[in-house]
Amino acid sequence: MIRFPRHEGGDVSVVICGAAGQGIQTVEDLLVQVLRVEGYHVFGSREYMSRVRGGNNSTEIRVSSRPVRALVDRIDLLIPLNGGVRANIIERIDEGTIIIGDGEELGTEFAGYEDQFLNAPVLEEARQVGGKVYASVIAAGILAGLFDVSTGPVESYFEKRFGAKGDKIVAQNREALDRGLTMARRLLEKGRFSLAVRPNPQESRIAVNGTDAVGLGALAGGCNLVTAYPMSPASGVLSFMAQKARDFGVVVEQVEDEIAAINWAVGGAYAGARPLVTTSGGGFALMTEGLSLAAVMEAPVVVHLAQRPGPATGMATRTEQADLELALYGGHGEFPRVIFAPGSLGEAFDLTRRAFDLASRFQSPAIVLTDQYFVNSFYDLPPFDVGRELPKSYLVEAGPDYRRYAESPDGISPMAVPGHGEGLVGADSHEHDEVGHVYEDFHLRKRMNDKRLRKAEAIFAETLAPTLIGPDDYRDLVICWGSTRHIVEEALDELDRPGLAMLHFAQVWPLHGDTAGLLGRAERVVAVEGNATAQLARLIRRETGIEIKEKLLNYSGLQFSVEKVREGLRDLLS
Amino acid sequence: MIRFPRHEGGDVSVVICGAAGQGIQTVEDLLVQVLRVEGYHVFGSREYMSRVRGGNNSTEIRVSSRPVRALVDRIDLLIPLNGGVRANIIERIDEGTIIIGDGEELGTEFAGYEDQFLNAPVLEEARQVGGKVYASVIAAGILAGLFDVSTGPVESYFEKRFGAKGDKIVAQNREALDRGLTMARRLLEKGRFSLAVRPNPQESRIAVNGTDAVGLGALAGGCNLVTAYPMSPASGVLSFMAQKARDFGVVVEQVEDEIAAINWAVGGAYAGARPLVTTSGGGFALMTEGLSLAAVMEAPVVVHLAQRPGPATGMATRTEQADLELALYGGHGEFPRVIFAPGSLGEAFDLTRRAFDLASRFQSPAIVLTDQYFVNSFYDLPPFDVGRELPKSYLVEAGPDYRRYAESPDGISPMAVPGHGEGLVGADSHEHDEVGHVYEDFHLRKRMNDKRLRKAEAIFAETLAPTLIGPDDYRDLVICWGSTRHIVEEALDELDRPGLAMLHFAQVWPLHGDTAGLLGRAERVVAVEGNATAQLARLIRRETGIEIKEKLLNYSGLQFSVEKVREGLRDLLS
Amino acid sequence: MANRFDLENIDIAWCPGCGDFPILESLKKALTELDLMPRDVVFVSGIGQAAKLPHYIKGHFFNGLHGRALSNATAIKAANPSLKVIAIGGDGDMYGEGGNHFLHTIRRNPDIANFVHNNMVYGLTKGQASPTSQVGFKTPVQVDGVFSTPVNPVALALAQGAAFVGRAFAGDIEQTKEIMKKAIAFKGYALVDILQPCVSFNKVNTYAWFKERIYYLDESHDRSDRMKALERALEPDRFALGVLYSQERPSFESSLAPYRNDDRPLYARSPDLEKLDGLIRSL
Amino acid sequence: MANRFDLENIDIAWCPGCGDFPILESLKKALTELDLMPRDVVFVSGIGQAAKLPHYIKGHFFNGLHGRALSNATAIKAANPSLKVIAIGGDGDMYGEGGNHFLHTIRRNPDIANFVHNNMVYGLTKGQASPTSQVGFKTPVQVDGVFSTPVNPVALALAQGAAFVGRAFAGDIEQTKEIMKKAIAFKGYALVDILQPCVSFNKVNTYAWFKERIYYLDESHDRSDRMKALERALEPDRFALGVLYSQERPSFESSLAPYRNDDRPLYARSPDLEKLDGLIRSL
Ligand SMILES: Cc1ncc(C[n+]2csc(CCOP(=O)(O)OP(=O)(O)O)c2C)c(N)n1
Ligand SMILES: Cc1ncc(C[n+]2csc(CCOP(=O)(O)OP(=O)(O)O)c2C)c(N)n1
Ligand code: SF4
Ligand code: SF4
Ligand SMILES: [Mg+2]
Ligand SMILES: [Mg+2]
Repeated sequence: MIRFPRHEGGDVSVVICGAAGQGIQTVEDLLVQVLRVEGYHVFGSREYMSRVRGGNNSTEIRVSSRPVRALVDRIDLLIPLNGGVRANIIERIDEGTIIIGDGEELGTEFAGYEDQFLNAPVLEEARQVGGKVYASVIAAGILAGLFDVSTGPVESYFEKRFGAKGDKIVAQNREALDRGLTMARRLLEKGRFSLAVRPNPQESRIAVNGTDAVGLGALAGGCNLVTAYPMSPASGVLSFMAQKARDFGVVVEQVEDEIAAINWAVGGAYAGARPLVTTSGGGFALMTEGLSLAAVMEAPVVVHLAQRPGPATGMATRTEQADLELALYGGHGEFPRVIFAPGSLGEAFDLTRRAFDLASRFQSPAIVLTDQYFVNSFYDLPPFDVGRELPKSYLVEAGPDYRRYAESPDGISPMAVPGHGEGLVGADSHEHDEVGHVYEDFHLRKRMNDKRLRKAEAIFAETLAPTLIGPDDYRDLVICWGSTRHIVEEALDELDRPGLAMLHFAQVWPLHGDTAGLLGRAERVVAVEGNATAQLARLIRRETGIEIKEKLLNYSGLQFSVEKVREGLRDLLS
Repeated sequence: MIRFPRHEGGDVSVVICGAAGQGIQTVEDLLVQVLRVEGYHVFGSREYMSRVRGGNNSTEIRVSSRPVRALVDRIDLLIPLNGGVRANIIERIDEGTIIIGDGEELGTEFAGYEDQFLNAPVLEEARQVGGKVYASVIAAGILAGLFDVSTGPVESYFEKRFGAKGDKIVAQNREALDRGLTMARRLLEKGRFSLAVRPNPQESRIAVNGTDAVGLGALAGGCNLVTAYPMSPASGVLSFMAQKARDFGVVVEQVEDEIAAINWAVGGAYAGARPLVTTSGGGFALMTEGLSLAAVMEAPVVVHLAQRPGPATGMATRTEQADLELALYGGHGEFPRVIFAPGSLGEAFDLTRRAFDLASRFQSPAIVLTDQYFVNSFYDLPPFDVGRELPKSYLVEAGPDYRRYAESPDGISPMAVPGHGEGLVGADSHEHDEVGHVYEDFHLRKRMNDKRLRKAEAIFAETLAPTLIGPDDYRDLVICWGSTRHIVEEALDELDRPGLAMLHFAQVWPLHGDTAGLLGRAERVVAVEGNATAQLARLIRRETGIEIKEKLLNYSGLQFSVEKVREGLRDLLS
Repeated sequence: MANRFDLENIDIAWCPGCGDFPILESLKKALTELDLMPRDVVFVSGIGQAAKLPHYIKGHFFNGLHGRALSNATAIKAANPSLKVIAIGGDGDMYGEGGNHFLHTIRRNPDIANFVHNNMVYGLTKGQASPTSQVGFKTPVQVDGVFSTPVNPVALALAQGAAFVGRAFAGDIEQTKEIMKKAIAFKGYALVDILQPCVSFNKVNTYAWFKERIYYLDESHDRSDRMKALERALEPDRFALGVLYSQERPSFESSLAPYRNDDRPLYARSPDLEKLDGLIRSL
Repeated sequence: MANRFDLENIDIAWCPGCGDFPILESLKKALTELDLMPRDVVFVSGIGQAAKLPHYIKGHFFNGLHGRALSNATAIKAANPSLKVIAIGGDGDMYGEGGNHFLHTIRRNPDIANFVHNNMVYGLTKGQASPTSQVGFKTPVQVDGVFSTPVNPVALALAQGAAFVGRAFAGDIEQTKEIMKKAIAFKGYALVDILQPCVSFNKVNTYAWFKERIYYLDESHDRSDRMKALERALEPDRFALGVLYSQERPSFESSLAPYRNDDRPLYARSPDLEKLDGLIRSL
């Protein structure tokens, strides 16, 4: 008999896979909501193909008594809703995996795994309820049953989700669920596995994904103008903001292309809005001219850049961390910018809010770099702290002789907007005089370029230090950035090697002044990056001279798993 | 009496300035053609405002018995065609400058310079010839007279230039010129200065500017498709190619925007054309998504990126070297590329040709990085050597089972084009299989990404070494790239310090493997760059770990002069 | 029925019931009836559900960036005028991201056929409004419904002097095929806007919805009268199908320098080095 | 004559005789006659000779990138609907690089006036063809003359449902001013395509050339009839001037969430933190 969790205090990793449009999302939703209410900790992550129907997608849900926040390869329970399970799932089945599926639907697909396969005639049952569409709810029922959830939360979930569709729908879903619960009992009775993860109720937990965290951070930062052209995996933030537009007074416009998106942002910022654009690499590439405009106009804009694999269309619904250099150098000419790469949902909220603050304060572009893995992954955590302080407005009233680009020691000129105060407000894409009028003078050019670049010093002073996790007196140091934080953290936990620590960069530009010192203290440094050329390591060398020779890189389109980082580091550090 | 050249064997630096549309171009043309035929060496460089009429622009022409190829601040003869001379000219007047101008037109503008000012009633004479427009030809005549040119070349110049406009025009111009020649005699008779630079006739010299050199190199490289959206300072190459389109069988299309330009290039390359796009920083920024497309499709495209100061519109007709990082990192995802930055006209020809060869051979984008100073500067030199070898075509015929992205040890797949051979040819912006069809597989992804990135090794093997100029056993080393080559060279000549050498990078990516060794041999290294953040120095540090602490940077909108480099280095090296 | 343009062993990523299937069917039939072979044709597309089509048909293919297919296609045609070039895309692809290329390709008149699967929605990115979405159409982004007036692609093409303008309905394979044949055979830029139901994300503009509003132009329609065509194009709540306008004028390629007295495609050429040497020495 | 929109001590970079001067003059007069003050107005432009105008008139100004003024302008209006927003540019700026924004701004109908100095050439970059250059127009790039059919901006706007479409001639300050006044006062997107001679680079479409081809629409013209307006717009070799079409419909800003029951511009607002806290706790 296989026991889950495999280790004392561990989690159970459930993977549900099926065709697009087949309801995996429903299973995920139901499970997460219900398990969370029951007091479990949950983590979830999706991988899906670039299609609307068919194919095969999967969701991993880890359920635990302790917080879980990272992707694992390990599959404890695999629930294939239909055939055509893809290699990336099959490869992850080990001798401890239990597969629960409908033999009728799956045919011989799991032929080699008879010992681990438990037949659950989901399809037949679904047909009895009213059609194939109920298969996913039945599957959810099975899982709910296995985790032994109480009926209260399930009922309220159904009410919330399907209530509007009428009693019949609610009833049928309820029936499908009940059948699943019953099947769960029968499956357990077979005695092939047991499931003994215990809930650990805590006060007020929320469960959000990276998209929500970025969106909420934007709202907290005072964002009131969102322009975007839909692009995976960045459009979630667009929908999120659209749905909050009325409640929070946000102008949300899906524009005709990415160039419009960034140019709206710059125009809006000029007029006093706090704009956000959300896009992915290809869209960002198109925006770089506009980013340069924001820089020369000193208009505060925030860009959410959710990375996916390139070049070009690449893998539209997959993940990668290969646009750091694009974010850093995109746009012609030279100008300061800020780039955050949150590693946790909390950081995503805080740093998106901070991006609005810094953009406004330094009148320079700020970029929040996430990726598909990050925006589509969720876990439970305490509610973000909104605090009581309103986002600071750095705007001044324009006096009669207002000069938009007045010289100042730190390069920051008081910013006014048209209509606020008596004065006139100008902005110009050319090199300009203090009022903002184009004026060709070589000394002026130098002065203005210096003024803009000088802001880099003020920005540098506000840089966040990378987060050191592990012993202070490390000998080996793993560096990483963005979405791999929790993955590396868990891998290091598992490795449990003395003298091994990690350094996570949630701000990748500018690099904090301690970077060289922190790296210098290590005997060995390994860079873990989700790209093929170790972009952060190269940047670190450029800035500190320190060459990071050991690299663990991944650019398969899927995020690193805890196991891949663990084993990769084990090899590199042995 | 002031003697020109100021030093034995030196050159005479003539600066003509006047409003846009006032005929400076004519003076420049005439002088250069005529002086060159006479056997002088000439160098010319223009700086001009972003306007069509009015303002004040200038051309510097250096005339010498020895080759001259760099911008100087020194003005020996200043010919202001009208008032409103700008500070950048006035600042360069020294006690050895002779100003020849029309007192009537200039009023009190040169009030402080009575001793150096020679009145030449150009306007009155022009009116007598037939109108103000002849002032520029009279000025040209004065200069021709001062240099004592023979009438033959002048006559043939007029015939060529104005012949089509009819005898009257030729005659009036001729008269204007004669008046200028006469004025020259009178000016010399005043005995305030003498001019004793001697011609040094050499066999077959041509005089071209950077635009011509790039255009000719493209033709030599087999370029047969040019797409562009006009943008200073890159549009010269567009016009050049348009004018040669018939003779050389080139498709030249001015498209609706830069995105179209690059996407035409990729489409054309797919079908077997050898495309060139020409643009400046802002346009290039818009093209970066398309560059990424070229990379994933492995379509050979060449981009001419003529830099000007940014950010955004910046200074549209001025110069800078601040888009190296944009050229290097522009585009999302990771892919190899080649970047040349020619320092001489010969290099511009050779490297543009080479860009076509490498792009075709490695099926990777190649970028030729110039700047406004470079494309608008000319000098005389021996004709470019076209040779006898036709540009190599790397195309294969498509067999019936042709696979566009077949695996290969060096990552280079045999390239076929539709219509050549039996097979079908595919190209895809997604990650794809060997045939080119989109296919979501994580192992395939890795293989294909590796295949593309592997080409970087082959490209690296073909990297050109930087050019070392000066003693082999240098102690101090000046590094520079692109258009500053001759400027730094002349500055070093003038400094004439033992143990001082320079290293010029005409290929800035990849960096040649000798770079670290060459820099390591120096006790002190100074980077001379036309930008504010020392982009090449940063890149060198990233690639070699060597930090270049001493920097001489210029981002005023005007190129470095020999004097500025000389004095800057003198300070830094003292 | 087997067709020479069938591609074997493919996994079509479209949703069952999608209007893209009959469009693909119509296209294969049209090409076959025109007696073209896969190696004669280059299918060019951008990104979107419609833009996946080149992966589902036998031929040369170039599947480029979202919105840029017309730029790629025109250059392919310019590089090798002997190829039949067909540019395919969705309404977002061609009229949203690619709107500027659409406008300027009409002006240029390259000899390419342009088939736009107009489903009035962004399919691939899961249901946002497209430039042709009807006013009031609700989506997760357009939560209060679409506000902007939809693009009228047919009217736009006509107003800008397009040489061939057609409209079809995916639900009618026979007629769509006929219109496609005319567009492909036409020498010049030929737009066919194809009304296409998206069964997953557009629950408003369904097969039934379209069927109620379409009608075919009959013989009495004068295809050489631009104003008449515009009248049809601007009818509210009705969609005239067929060839609205068709009048040949010189195609873009015919204007190009390399083909004045030489038919060879560009790939088959080399520069005239002697001439180049002469040019250089003249400078 | 002094005008409250005069800007002192400026060096105007336009060529003497350029049609841009009378357009500037017309605009200042129109604004003054509408009794607007410089601080009420934001002049938004891209890059080109025309696009320099905001540097020559008193008011707020935003001189952005080539081709993008309509995007900037719409966002400015959306961020602060109390501002009068006027977007200015050349034919290359608005119909070439900016073509896609032009098309989609028409659809959106923000309350901005859009004045396009249509000189049928690229002035600032020294004489290449523009999207409105006439067929046959020769330039250093179009050495064999322009081949493409020119953009017909007025027809395009009409075909896409523009709410206000006008055309003017730079040479006639009085009438241009009147048309501008109507456009500025109009609540919604108002295009005025202004025929503008470029004395330096366009030796074909001169003041005289235009004068021979223009005529003003008279009272009999029905401004609410789109088809009639299109007929005017598509006349070959003639340019009907005046307001071709004008029919108000709700403006883009009126659809925006923040202004449903709150008039304050965005700069004057802060997020409702309590509501946000509630939202977060509900997730
Ligand atoms: C530059 C860029 N922006 C955005 C996207 C994302 N994207 C892919 S397809 C698509 C729209 C699809 O709609 P449509 O063109 O109408 O095609 P459909 O799927 O409806 O057939 C978008 C926005 C992209 N791939 N590239
Ligand atoms: C992205 C970009 N591409 C190209 C340019 C160069 N450019 C500046 S103005 C202009 C065209 C000017 O023509 P038009 O818009 O008609 O204005 P005009 O000068 O005729 O008034 C171009 C191509 C630019 N500034 N930015
Ligand atoms: S999402 Fe719509 S357009 Fe796309 S394949 Fe499905 S039904 Fe067709
Ligand atoms: S170039 Fe033409 S448009 Fe520009 S200012 Fe001169 S005359 Fe006017
Ligand atoms: Mg669509
Ligand atoms: Mg123009």
